[in-house]
Amino acid sequence: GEDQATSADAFGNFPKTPKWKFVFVCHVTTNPFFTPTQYGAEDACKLIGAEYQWTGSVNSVVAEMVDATNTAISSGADGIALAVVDKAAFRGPVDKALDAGIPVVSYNADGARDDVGSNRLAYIGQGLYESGYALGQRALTQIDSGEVAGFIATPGQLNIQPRIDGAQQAFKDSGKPITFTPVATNADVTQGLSIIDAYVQGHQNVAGLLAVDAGSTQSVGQVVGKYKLRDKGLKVAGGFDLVPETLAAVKSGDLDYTIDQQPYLQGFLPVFALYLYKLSGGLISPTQTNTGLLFVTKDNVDPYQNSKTRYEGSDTAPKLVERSGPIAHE
Amino acid sequence: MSDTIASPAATGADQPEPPRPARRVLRTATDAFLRRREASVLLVAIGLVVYFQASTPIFLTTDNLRNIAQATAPTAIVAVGIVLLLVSGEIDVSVGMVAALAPYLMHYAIDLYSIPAIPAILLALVIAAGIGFVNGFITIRLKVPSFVTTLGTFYLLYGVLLTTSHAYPVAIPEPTKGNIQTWLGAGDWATLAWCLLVVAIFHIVLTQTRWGLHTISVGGNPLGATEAGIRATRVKTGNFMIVSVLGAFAGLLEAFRINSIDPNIGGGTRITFTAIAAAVIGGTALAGGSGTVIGALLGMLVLAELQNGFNLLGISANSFFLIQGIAILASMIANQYLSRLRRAGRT
Amino acid sequence: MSDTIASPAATGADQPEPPRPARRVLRTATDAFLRRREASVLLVAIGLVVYFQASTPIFLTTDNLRNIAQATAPTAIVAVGIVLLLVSGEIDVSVGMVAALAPYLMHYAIDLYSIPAIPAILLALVIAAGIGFVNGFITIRLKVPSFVTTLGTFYLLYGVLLTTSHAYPVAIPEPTKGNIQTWLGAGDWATLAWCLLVVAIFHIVLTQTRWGLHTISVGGNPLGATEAGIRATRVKTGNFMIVSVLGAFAGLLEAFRINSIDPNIGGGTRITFTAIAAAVIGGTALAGGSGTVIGALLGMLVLAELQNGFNLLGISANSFFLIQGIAILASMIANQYLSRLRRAGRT
Amino acid sequence: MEAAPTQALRVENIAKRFGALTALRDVNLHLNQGEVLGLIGDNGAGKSTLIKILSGFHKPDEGRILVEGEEVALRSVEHARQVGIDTVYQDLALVNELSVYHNMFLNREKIRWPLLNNRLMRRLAKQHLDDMGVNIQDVTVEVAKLSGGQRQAIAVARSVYSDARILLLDEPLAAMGAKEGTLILDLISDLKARGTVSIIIIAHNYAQVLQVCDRVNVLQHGEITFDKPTSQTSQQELTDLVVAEYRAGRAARAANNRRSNP
Amino acid sequence: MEAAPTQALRVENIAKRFGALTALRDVNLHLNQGEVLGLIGDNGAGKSTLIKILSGFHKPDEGRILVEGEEVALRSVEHARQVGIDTVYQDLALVNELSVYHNMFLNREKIRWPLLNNRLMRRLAKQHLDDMGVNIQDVTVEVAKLSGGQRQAIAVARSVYSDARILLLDEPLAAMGAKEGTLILDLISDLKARGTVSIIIIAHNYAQVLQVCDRVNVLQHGEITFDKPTSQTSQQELTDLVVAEYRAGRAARAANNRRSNP
Ligand SMILES: Nc1ncnc2c1ncn2[C@@H]1O[C@H](COP(=O)(O)OP(=O)(O)OP(=O)(O)O)[C@@H](O)[C@H]1O
Ligand SMILES: Nc1ncnc2c1ncn2[C@@H]1O[C@H](COP(=O)(O)OP(=O)(O)OP(=O)(O)O)[C@@H](O)[C@H]1O
Ligand SMILES: [Mg+2]
Ligand SMILES: [Mg+2]
Repeated sequence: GEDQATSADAFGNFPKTPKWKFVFVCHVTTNPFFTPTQYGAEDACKLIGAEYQWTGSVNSVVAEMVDATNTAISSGADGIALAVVDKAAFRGPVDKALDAGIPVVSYNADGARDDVGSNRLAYIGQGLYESGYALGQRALTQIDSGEVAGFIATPGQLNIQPRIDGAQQAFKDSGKPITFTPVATNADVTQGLSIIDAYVQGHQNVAGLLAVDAGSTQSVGQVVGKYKLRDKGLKVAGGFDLVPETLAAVKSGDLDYTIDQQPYLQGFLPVFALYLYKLSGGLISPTQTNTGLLFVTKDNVDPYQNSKTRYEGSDTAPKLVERSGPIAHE
Repeated sequence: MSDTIASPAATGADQPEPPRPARRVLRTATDAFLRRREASVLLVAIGLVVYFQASTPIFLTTDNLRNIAQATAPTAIVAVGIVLLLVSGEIDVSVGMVAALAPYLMHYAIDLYSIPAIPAILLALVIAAGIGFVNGFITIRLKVPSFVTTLGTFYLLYGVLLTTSHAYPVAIPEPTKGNIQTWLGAGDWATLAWCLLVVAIFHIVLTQTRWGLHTISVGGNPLGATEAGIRATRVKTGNFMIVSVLGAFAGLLEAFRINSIDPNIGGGTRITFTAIAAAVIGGTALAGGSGTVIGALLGMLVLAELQNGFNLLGISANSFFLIQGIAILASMIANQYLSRLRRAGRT
Repeated sequence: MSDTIASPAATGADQPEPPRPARRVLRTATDAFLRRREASVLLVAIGLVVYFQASTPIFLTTDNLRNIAQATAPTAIVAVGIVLLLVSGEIDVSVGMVAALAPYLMHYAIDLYSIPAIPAILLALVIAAGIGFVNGFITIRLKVPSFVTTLGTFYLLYGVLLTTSHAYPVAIPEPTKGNIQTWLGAGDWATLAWCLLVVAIFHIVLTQTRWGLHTISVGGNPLGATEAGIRATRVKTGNFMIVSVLGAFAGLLEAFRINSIDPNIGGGTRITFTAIAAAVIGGTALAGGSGTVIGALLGMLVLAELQNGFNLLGISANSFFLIQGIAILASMIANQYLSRLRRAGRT
Repeated sequence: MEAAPTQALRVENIAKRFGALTALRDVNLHLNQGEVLGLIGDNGAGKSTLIKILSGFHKPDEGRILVEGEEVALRSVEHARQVGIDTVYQDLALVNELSVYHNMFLNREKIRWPLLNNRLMRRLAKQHLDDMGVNIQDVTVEVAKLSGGQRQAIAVARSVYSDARILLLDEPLAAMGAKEGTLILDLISDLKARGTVSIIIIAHNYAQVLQVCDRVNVLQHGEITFDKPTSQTSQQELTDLVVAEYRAGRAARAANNRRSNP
Repeated sequence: MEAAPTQALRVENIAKRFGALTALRDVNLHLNQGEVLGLIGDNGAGKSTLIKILSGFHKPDEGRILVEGEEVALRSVEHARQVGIDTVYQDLALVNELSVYHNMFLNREKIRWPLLNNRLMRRLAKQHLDDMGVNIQDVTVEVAKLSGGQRQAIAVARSVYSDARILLLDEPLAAMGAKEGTLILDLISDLKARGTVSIIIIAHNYAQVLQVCDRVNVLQHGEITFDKPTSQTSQQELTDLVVAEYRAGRAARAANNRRSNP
């Protein structure tokens, strides 16, 4: 998806610049979550005549990400956007990049809660841990006691482990008599479905089913529908991401909510932050940006379902999404 | 076959009195059972059923059995192909990608090229066969070790999958909804039925046909098989094609079952890895020359039972793996112990 | 060893005139090079260097060479162990977990039990050796196939890792910071230096010692080796221990290099998988009995070059796999072609 | 049936090199219709290599092969079989993982389409082994478990009971007991009597060779250096031939050593 | 040195079963100091099984083994070697992936600690092969590439040139050429002349057996049924022995068949 032009013309009100290359280092390069992120980066680059590279690790192997970052520095990248999924490992590479005059921002993940893990210029995104915490908090509005299971495809992997840790913390902080059990599913969605099915078989009176990755979330929706768990005392079911089956489950009421982390922004904004830094000779320094999260519920699921858009990753074509009517608010 | 008992030596082994008819029938049946290589894995699988049923009464409910069946079937189908290929002395690590790609191929054919459902499904299977053929060609004609060849095709297919699908799940094509989807995976016992059919067919192929005999020969003694005039190229390439087609078929079944075409079907190398594990647990040698299709099914059943049973018991994520690891080791040690007993106890 | 040429037959082969001294030395050197099994992979590795350097002048900069070295070294160290184990006829899929666990073991020892740095590191390696011993024991004494045994230990160790670490990365212990960390991974060329040392040692072990000869024997002809009085149990168990220790060592190096103890070092089965690929590319047979340590290093170098080169060229993830797959197939077909030329061209 | 005057097999100027080693330099040999030809020679003389060329396993570097007067370029073992050539290899070519009867019919399986006719193969296997005087309790046992002689018997039975017109037997009696060897030689005599099969036998036991062969060839230095009807030679002559060769070689080598290490 | 009156090896009531098959029922056998004992018998009689028991490879189900008057329970091949027993197996026990000289010194490698002394092994290997009249151009070649007889020569050299006190040779000459076979028999005679080694040879070629053995035992029905000094027997007697057995068996079987299929 890169622009084929060799050097950029002037775009809009901006001066002519070299064709800058921004490298995104991701911990799970092929994860569908980041499909819209890549579109966001691509669209931003198109606007300003830059190009981007999407690289890193497939299975959140930090060493591979470090290698990719080092390679980006060697190759003379003009800016780096980095998912800082480890609070120590990227300190050296980021410093090295900064020393080499390459601006670095973090996106999607920014070290640990107590330590941002690098000297990046700014963080653009919604924290994984925070989003997990939000998952739990939202569930707490519907549940006061009982058993809650949290499904995670690959325990220990840094793209999702912080989410489940966040959710667990939310329940702990609430002080309610709720037992939260993290349950491992599988990177293979088909296995995940069987595992969630089995768990539910063994825990007929489970009060809440949460999931922290796209595959597990869609499977939770399917299992709730299959056993009509809504009629059997299940109080809350929710998860992450917007794949078609998940949206269908939200629509049918099998899932109460799913969290949209607005991944498009996590690609679009870092490109602009890096671009403006380069353009202004460092005068415009990237700023902390919370890309937020959005709860998709039965009330607002329709536009997600009815329109396939590049902004959610469900389509490749750039097109205008029409909307009308009032905007929901508190 | 092959693994059968020798009759008593004529050289003076004292024969026990023949037992009375009723007991004799029973004993013959028991013997015939124990003589099978798959007997010990079956006993392990049964042992696990007993254990889990004792731990939780839900284990043997219809719902849960269906659940186990669905977790067993697709990987077992792949494992059947893997058994044939391992027996012939080769390996295929790309089959998981074929499983992921096949539903997309069907989706492209139907939704982009407006091909009707059944031909689209067949097309996906034919392309899979083509992939198997290429694997075979590069491995045998160009003499690249099959592990490396299929590692190459793994990445290649992964690239094709990602670039064409943008790593995003899509819905099952409309024209397949209804009967086709039900029969090809969504029906409660559909995957199991297909799995049993595939197992039955390839059990016969491996044990009762020339193809099977030649597969064992090229894996067991490649030089000798060639000396005997067996065309190793054809046999091995054929088995590569069988694996790919079965992989594609398993992928289609899974897509229909989970009602979504997802790039993570097969989980990359997960399905291959698990299929190899199932095959090896069932008694297939990684080094080639021997293996059983039914054993692979039982091996997969053992793995699925362990997964399902501990999930039923509600073991949480982190300790799950600990327990699963111990359980695998314990079952397999028991398995070996049983099969030693079996061999020693032959009459 | 073993793969050397036969001298001309006395039975009347016409000998060419001996060439003149200078050319003869050159020719002898070329011959000696071409005679080595690793020659063709080396040529492929060199070919890739030429290609990537032609595509981007950055490829051969010191910075980038260090990148390649750091990406090659840890997996190559594991691959060395995998070569020995594959040659002896066994496999270990748990080594990636040992790599992930070892830094935690060091961390627990130092930070929880206040053991000094060096003994703590040694303790981690000793525990790794113990894991290898258990793998060997279950495989050889209890006769569980090694793929299944190590699949069991894989899960078991994964469980231990997750339950003890809570799946959370921790910082490198204070006492190891400074010299230890620099020497054991963080230094620019430290991992490469260790890697070359390990390769050199085990190349000699495999080709020039009894251990190596016996390793080849138990893998090449298990029955024959036992008949010759070689203690297969000892040799195989030893090689299981070597793999585990090298895996732990690679894990420690990686932790020090990336300055973080991460539960995902090794990437689960990724490191095993890549190490096996490197070994097989380098000429090790999956079926046992033959392999080369230097070949595995070169195999890993080829894989790392491909990864690094296409990254330098700015290929993005999705198409990356496509290109990587094609590149692996093309290089390996070239490799086989070169090695056929090599064998045919022997004088 | 009378032996036709045509030659069942004719080999002209065959050469075969393995890298730098010349196994066969210039082999010329013929096998008459219905004849049994004994082929002898030192260890490593190239006898098995020649057999493997005739069976389509190796490709010769030079030379040509004529079967019943027609030149054929043997593409594969399968092809040679189609031409009517069947072989007992010195390494026996048994698949340890298969049973006795499957090995005995390997690649010539009895079929009841689409399945194997195991019952028939079992019966025939028992019968063949019986005819050869070889005692194997159970033909369903894996060949890996058999004794050396039992294994060889299976390989021999595989070819001898095929309907090949040309049989190549590479040391078929090496591991056979005195009794079993005698019975197999009888079988070969029977085949000869029928006159439809032409046979090349390699053996180191000259007594056996002389007992059953019509003609003897000696392979030395990659060439056939001796070709006489059995009636015109003796065990003594054959023995002298190879030992004389050895003595001469030894003397030459000794002289050579003296020259190169003065 | 004079042959002591003790027995080098004594085997009492050895039995060995493989599942339902009784390979050895009740074997009693002795080997005097410095003696060469020929062991003959049908294919599948159990000769190799007996050898593998004596070499520590198989464990007997019953019976005991005495080496130089001491009872030993052989735990492993390694253990048997320590006791002074070395074996040439019928399957040769060669590792195809290793070179000729490494095979020849397998598990008895010459060491210059910590490395192998390859140069010495190469030199000795060349020398041994030369003494046996076996022509192998290059001892660094892999044994997979050798001819049948060359392979056997390596296996034989491995044991014959060891310093074992008891040698068990299972058909050591099966694949050897006339010349090479003669030379190896000479070597064995040399060993015998020295009187320090006691040898059991299995062979199907009775002429060879009679030429070099002091005594002959016949293994039949899992027992030793015949034990005579060579001087008191002849090729004819031995042949009659096994063939008579066969004829009787055949008649019995025919009678049996008549009974069971009336
Ligand atoms: N595949 C091969 N590669 C290299 N050399 C080979 C190969 N096959 C045979 N040779 C060599 O060719 C020569 C002839 O071998 P061949 O097996 O034909 O001998 P032979 O006459 O059958 O001997 P024997 O009586 O011992 O069986 C030997 O020196 C052997 O080492
Ligand atoms: N590992 C085993 N498992 C089962 N049966 C075996 C095994 N080894 C040998 N046998 C059987 O034991 C019997 C004796 O075999 P053995 O090899 O000792 O015979 P032998 O006297 O050496 O014959 P030959 O002259 O053919 O070498 C045979 O019937 C054989 O099939
Ligand atoms: Mg030969
Ligand atoms: Mg024997």
